[in-house]
Amino acid sequence: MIHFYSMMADVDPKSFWNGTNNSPELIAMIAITTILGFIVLGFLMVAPIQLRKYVIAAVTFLSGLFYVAFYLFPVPVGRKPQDVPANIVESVGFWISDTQPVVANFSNIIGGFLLGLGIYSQLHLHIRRITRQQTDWGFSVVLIVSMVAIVICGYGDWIMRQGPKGSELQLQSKWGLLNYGSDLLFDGLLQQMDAAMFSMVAFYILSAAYRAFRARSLEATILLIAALIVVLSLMGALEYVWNGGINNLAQNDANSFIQNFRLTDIAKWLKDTIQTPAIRGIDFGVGIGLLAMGLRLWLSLETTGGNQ
Amino acid sequence: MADATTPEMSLGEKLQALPKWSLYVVLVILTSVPLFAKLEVPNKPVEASIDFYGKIMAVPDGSRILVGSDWTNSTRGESKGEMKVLLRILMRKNVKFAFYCFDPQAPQVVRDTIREVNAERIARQEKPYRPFDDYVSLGYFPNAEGTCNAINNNLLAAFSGKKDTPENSGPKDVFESPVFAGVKSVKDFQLLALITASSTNTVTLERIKKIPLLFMVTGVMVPENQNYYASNQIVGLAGGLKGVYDLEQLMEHGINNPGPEMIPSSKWGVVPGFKGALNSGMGTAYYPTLHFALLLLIVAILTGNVGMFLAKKQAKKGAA
Amino acid sequence: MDYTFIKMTLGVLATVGLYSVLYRENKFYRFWEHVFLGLASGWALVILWTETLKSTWWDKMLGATNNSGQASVMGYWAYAALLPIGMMGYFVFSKKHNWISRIPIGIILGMYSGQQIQVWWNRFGPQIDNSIKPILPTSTASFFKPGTSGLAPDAVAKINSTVYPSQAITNIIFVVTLLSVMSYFLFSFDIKSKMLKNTTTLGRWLLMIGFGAIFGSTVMMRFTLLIDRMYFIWIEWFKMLVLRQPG
Amino acid sequence: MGQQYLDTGWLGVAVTATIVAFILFNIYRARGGKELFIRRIPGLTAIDEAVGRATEMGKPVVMVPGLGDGTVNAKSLQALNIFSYVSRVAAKFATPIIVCCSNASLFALAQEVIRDVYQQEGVLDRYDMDSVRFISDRQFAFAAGVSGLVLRQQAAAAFLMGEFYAESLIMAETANSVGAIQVASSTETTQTPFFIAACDYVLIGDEFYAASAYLAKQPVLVGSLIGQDWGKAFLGFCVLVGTLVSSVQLLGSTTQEFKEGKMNTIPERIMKKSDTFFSRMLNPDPDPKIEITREKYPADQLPTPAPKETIK
Repeated sequence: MIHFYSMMADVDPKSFWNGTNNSPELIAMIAITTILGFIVLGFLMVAPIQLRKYVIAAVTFLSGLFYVAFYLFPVPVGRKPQDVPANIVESVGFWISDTQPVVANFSNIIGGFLLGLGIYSQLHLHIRRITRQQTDWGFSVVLIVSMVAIVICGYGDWIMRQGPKGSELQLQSKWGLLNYGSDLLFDGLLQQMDAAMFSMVAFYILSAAYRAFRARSLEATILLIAALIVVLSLMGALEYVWNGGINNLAQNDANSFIQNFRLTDIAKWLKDTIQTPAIRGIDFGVGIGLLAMGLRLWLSLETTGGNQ
Repeated sequence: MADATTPEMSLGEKLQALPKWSLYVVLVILTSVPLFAKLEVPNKPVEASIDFYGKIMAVPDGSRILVGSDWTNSTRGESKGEMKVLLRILMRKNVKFAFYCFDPQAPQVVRDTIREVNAERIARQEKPYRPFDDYVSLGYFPNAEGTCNAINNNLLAAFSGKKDTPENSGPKDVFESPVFAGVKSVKDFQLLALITASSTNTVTLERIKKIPLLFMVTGVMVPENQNYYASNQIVGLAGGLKGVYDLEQLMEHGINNPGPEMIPSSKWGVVPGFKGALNSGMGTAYYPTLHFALLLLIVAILTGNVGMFLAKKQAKKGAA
Repeated sequence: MDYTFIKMTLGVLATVGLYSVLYRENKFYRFWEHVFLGLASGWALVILWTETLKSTWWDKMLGATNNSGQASVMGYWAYAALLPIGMMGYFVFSKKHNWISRIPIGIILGMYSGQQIQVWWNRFGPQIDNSIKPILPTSTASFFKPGTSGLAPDAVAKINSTVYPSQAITNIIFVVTLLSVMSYFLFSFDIKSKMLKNTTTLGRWLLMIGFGAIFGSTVMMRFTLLIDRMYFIWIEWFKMLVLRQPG
Repeated sequence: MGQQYLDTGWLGVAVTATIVAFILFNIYRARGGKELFIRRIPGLTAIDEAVGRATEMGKPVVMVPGLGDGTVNAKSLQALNIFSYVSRVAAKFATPIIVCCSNASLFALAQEVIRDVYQQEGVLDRYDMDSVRFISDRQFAFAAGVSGLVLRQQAAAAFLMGEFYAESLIMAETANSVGAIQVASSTETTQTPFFIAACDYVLIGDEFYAASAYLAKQPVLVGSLIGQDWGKAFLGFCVLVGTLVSSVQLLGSTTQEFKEGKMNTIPERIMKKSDTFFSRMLNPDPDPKIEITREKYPADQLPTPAPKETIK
């Protein structure tokens, strides 16, 4: 099918930045990049103190600059597959839009590499608790055991699914111990606990509402009434009765003005006329706050940690 | 902690100091018992749901849409109902779809839901939706921001290298699937329907600008998305259990469809429903029970306030 | 005892275990809490490779070949640089070189902040557009918008495109709400002027209405999830598995 | 002209640029040593009060910088700024602190920031590496872990600040049940009502961003805050003017219609919102038929196509 061919061509035209799978030049480039990376790391370790600030600032600025350019730089109009850029401006435009998908995952990949830090902190805490027999050290054992168990089962299961017999594993009858293990730990426990924890919020909402939703001040009263109206409007049955009553008042005249007082319409009016602009008002503020924060970070204007 | 009630408390103070656990017990009972009874409650779909139904029905039969799925078992109660409604409509209209996820668990959950809906169809002698041919799983994308940018900017690059497994065969490149036949950019999809339980809703509408967006969100996200719906950043919105129930009713009765239970809308012409098809789902199952829970909440709030006023009266008396 | 039964029963036990904290913190809860934390971290380690690094780093770096072994996706060597960058994070525990850990963080934050500037208008532009509403009635034929049921489409269209006094008032309330709420979040203006003081107070009240409405619609979701849990315990597990009855 | 300018028009860029300019200009002013006024934010005094209380009771202060989206972001960073102030106070009085992190990158940063604080206070010996903890990067495991911690440690004060979602109420109610003072703030509007219901002090909306400016009194932060105010005022002004202008315009009628990049003359009709000046500015409608022909890459630079039989 021809679309497949042209499509693949759209995805990556051969360029300086890429190489064919398993091709020697690609592997060479990868090796070189990695080594260079570690050499740079080595240099950083001996970098003079006064330089540090600038290194961090520069790195931050450059990584931010990409998306700013992605936003500001004119995207070439009506680009078609396999087009060659007509001029320097266009080639930059092409480069940016071709590179964005590559850059897209950087922060998550780096974040991924950092996960080890978190796990280390957890293990450090709990292993010390066990070795020193501190209170609840038994539970620390539980934590570590379940962590190890799911790691083994999870990877075991994944490797089997990647293997030649992978597609068979869609049938439970073909499962082995590891498959059962990973299904039990993830699907049977982890997922269920997620749902359980989330559903507990319902209890907390009830107690919080009972404890705190008192008509103490004018503000509180306003909050209370608005909440009640919306809650009522969510109860289809009650809504039906109310609207029915209104309808009788209006002698079933769908165009009567009284119809505006159906519970649905009151709630809708509240939503569209007060709630929406109120939230929008907050969002404008938060949005600009975020923009400013982003700007300060990007230009390294503030010292994180509010040093004094 | 105002849990312990002491005998010498006045009625007002007692009403304000009901032990938490008693409230909890009542809540559990009220959310469990009604589930065993089959109840029907009347309902009037909100405008946002009607628009959602109208838009999704307006998608030409046999064409294709993009589906973003970003929910897991933790919001099963609402999101799964939404997903099922969407799937039922798409499958009945024979609309092909490709789905991507921003949560590592989401792809599996979607597949399970599709399996369920397929089972329904087989039970009713309808053709099931086949993986890879009728729908494609693009899998999980760790970085919502970057991926949304990429989808809008260069869809093929965003999805390149993704593989999906057809029935009885090894994994294949998703671009080999009929769903992607002739696809060049995101514009080749009729619209994007996003079922989300997280902040990916803003991430998506901030970045994907080239096709219309339909959102299916959880109850907590309704007010926020009401805002986007009002400003036409999204063209349809199904919010929470109410949204699910609305859509299930719309599937039954359609819009402006003459009949005893016609659902009127000045925005839309006559949009047919799927009378006789299996339209009732989780919305129909849970919505009645929700009433009891909400009722308890209201009672609890009122009790607290009544208690407060009684106590105030008492205090005044004491002062006098 | 089949596998499904064990699996579901464990799920129920875990649920009850976590719920038990509602009464008071206890050993049963503590047990499940630690299982939960252990599984969560373990799972994070699993998907770190299977769902994140493999597909978004390793495969992209090496490129991919389709079934027939032909190149179908090009590999991008630049990805290789990310490994050393990631490693820099681990200097955080070093007394001497901990500053190096700021570099990967700097990259993450840099990209994040760049995007803030990129998406700001996409998000707020349309909202500004929508906040501009007609506050002068274009017709005074009737105070309220007439009902449209049973009218010809063009008549409906005409009514919908006209601004009646009632709508004008609604729109004024909308704009006033928006502006007064925004004024509440002005921090650098000294609230001495009576005018500003009043608008900010008004803004706060209107905020409360907004929050009330949010509370209302959130309650729906939270209760739904509880209902779903109860459905899992009572219908899916107790009724269908223990009593072996049809749902 | 670039596609992006056809899509969003120059206006988007202009407005963003204006606000950016406002912020930078004020930062510049503030750095110039100009004393700039910012209003007292109610609820901030609570911070010192809460820490003081914890010190008396000798119980820990728990700080949660929100959930974040897998990696560290501006919101959690903002929270860290506030927390570094809190831990500064705590460090002075040797009050135990616990910072619960929901992702590893944030953990790395928090670890460093908090240690810096102790170092600057000259009490590095008081700093315990385990006082900054990675709990879990899974929302509800995180919630379970934090509540368990709060309950067992009987925290005297809890600071919940940053990006909170459904877990907000779990933590708030738990902390409330052990009688901890709570200062909370969520960048998620939808969670604010629950904090209002369950916590002692709440920072609403971008009071959260203002907070660190007020606490740290860094010229940069103060200046930026004022720049943001200008930005907000500017937006408000645009909405106001826009409303008035289009309302007046809508009273009239038009004989012109702007469509797909061209102005067409049409029979006179009443104005629609889409005809108004502001709506036209905000909704550029580029000509979709713009075509540019460029030369193509030679085929040999393209990856070899897969043989047909492998493609179904």
